[in-house]
Amino acid sequence: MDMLKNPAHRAWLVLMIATVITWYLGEVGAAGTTAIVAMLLIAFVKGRLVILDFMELREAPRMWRILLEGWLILVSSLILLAYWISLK
Amino acid sequence: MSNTTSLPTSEAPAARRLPGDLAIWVFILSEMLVFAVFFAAYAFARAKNVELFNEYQQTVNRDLGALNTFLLITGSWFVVRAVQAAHRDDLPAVPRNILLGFLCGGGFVVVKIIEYAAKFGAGITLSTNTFYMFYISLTFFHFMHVILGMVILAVIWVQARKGAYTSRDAHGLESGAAYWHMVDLLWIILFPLVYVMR
Amino acid sequence: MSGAFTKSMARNIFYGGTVFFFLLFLALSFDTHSQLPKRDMRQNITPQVAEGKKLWEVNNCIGCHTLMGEGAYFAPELGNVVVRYGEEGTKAFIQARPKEGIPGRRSMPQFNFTDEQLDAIVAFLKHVNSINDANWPPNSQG
Amino acid sequence: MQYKSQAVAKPYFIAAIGLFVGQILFGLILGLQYVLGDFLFPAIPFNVARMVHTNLLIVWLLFGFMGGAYYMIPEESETELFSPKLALAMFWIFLVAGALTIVGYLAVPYATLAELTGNSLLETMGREFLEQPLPTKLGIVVVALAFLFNITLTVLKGKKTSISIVLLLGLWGLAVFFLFSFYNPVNVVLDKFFWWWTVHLWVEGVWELILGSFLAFVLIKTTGVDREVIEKWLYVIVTLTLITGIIGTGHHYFWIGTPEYWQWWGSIFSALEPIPFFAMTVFAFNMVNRRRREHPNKAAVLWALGTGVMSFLGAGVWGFLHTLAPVNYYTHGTQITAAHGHMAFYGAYAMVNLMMISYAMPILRGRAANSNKSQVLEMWSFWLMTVAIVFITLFLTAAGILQVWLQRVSDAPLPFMVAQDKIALFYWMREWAGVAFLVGLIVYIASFFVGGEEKQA
Repeated sequence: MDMLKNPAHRAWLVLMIATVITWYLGEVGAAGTTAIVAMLLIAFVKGRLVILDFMELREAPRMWRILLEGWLILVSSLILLAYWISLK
Repeated sequence: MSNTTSLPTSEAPAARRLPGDLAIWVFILSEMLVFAVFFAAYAFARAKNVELFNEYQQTVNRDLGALNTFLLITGSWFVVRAVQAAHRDDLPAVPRNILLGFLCGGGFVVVKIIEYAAKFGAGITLSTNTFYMFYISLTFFHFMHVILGMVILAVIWVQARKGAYTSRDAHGLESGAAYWHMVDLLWIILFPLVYVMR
Repeated sequence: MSGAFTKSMARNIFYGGTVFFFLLFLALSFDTHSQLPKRDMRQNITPQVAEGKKLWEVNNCIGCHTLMGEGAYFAPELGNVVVRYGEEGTKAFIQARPKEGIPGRRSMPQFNFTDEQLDAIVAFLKHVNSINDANWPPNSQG
Repeated sequence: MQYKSQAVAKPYFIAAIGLFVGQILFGLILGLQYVLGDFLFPAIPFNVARMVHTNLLIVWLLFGFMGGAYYMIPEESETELFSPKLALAMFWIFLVAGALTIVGYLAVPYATLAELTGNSLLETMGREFLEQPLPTKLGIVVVALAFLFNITLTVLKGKKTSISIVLLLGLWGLAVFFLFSFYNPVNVVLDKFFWWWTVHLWVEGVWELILGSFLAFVLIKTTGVDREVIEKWLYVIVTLTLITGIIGTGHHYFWIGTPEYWQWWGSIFSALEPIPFFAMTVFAFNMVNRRRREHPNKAAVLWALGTGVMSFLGAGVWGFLHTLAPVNYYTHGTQITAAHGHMAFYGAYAMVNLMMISYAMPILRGRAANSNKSQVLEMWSFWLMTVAIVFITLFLTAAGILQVWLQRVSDAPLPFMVAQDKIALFYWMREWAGVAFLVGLIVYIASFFVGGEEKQA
């Protein structure tokens, strides 16, 4: 698999698989804490791949990597917090 | 905004390089900030109306949402390939991949219009209820970003056909690509949030 | 070109971003217009209400009062005055303003309205009160 | 002065300051009427005094913008003004029309004025800030078009810099959005909806382009920092302004009969409106810190920094305080709004005009900068006025919080006037702060008449 040496191609494959998983979780009607955490985790990993391999920030000045990944962490935590409140 | 501190031109060492123009990154960050607030607003509004959100979330078309995720990710991937092609001076591959990315965007738009046609046809508007208010606001706001991204792709496609992007200078291409990836990144959060998570 | 910040890029973003957000604003405004008939009670705008609005304007009521919270903040909110005072009470209040004001107090001018004019003003205020404004103000005091 | 025609700016600046004085005097009358209700009643009722106060504000700011543009554009375009005669003619027309309007407000009852000026032909009067009689509104359009014609042709025949393009966009936007003041439907919701297209899209939209370009111009001149750098920043700031400010209009659409989604759209976008103001503050300080020369006009630099900070506080922070819909539900139309309005207008638009005047006036009078003595006095006036406005804002905020509490939040809401009586102390303190502001303004004017060693042009 020569193609997979290219991080972008690898990222694409992982992103597609991850999307299928999220979609499948929706299909089987997964709900509640575990499902929410799983889906957020998947979204987080996907977002990180886009930032690092598509936007090519892996090798960018550290500040920019931190800003973008920080955004991802911020958004995921806010969503997690809101869903956690809703579960109580 | 800490990004403003590095303005203007600061020469980073060659090893650590920000692709594209600093201005586009400032813009990307401010757009992402708007979306972050929007996402949080959705999540907290949902926390106050869990049942309503859970009920109406079932009525949105998850399959089309997933299909659109595929399209955006693949579109992003083509644009990455265009950038990589420019970096190794494979000039014919640059516009070809941009065009493929653009077509993925076009596919997204078509799918979205089908989705909207069903919803608007059923008489759903921004004022139907809080869930639909967010569903339409968020997806439409994002939809307009897809269109803007496609306009940008069209511009860099025209440039790329003239051979404007090479390993020496792929600046404009990288800037456009970064914006297009942002559109993808936002949808990656939006899709599970609005279509699936409950 | 690392970390570059070109003016032409900044300019393009300015134009693009402005057009983009203005279009979005137009789209939202368009939707608002299609929703307004359900909220603004336009079917009840009679010539009398229109006359009342005109009187409201040419006497510069907004220069002291607020209407649905907009205006000056010197005198009470009038969007819900018919709830607070009733129609007759509102008319009586306007009629009873002393010409020279009330010593030491904030004073409303005596406008010498005719009975028809008072009816029109109250019809206008009643109409404003009937508009669906998301339950504002929080209570009858405005 | 590099170009002869820049001299037309001078009468504009003088008129602006004169009208500013009038605005403040009427502000003091209003403040007194808040506590001594029958002060000057029935000669000048509150609504008349307020109309004069706000209209003078708008008109003096417009005079300042026009003067600033006439000063700046020849220098930016590196060419003489297209027609200095037209500029001077428009000055007198605008001044006379403005003065007549104010006399009209004060001399006859408003309803009579409406009748005399043909309001029944096209009913546009009696809406907040747009109280001008029809002939005045038409006059404003004529003056604005002649002004734009003059400025645009100057830019077209000369060099087109980013600063002048942003300024032109701002000025054209100002004219275009003023046209909504002629649209006054009988449906009060629609009336209010489009009223904001003038009012909001002016102050939180196109006026900020004017502000940004003035600031950029003065910073280039006083700091010597590369034009390229400053113009890039200008684009970033005005972009941020418009992407937050345009949809930020939604924060006025919460409670006027418009659909409820505006509560979300308006809250989200206007919550981000402080960002461009913050960027502007950072910008101003950054450029001054990186200055390549010591400009003799220290006062102008102080105004430039001041407008950054004060517009961030007034428009940004004080705006944010009550922009979120759940908060605004209680604060809408109270003294909180008044507090925000005072600091935002002073911080953004009064100060940027004073900055331009401070920079340009000495040059128009044939010197690079005023004497040290004069500048010290001007800086005193800066601090007096700025500190006074801070206190006005704080007192009004305190009054507003109490008002909201007594009249809106408490279990037994008090009637409006009862609540007003209970917060009278803060209105008294506001009035004293207003007096301090007037003192600052007098010192400011005095600084023009102080001689001393002048720096050569």
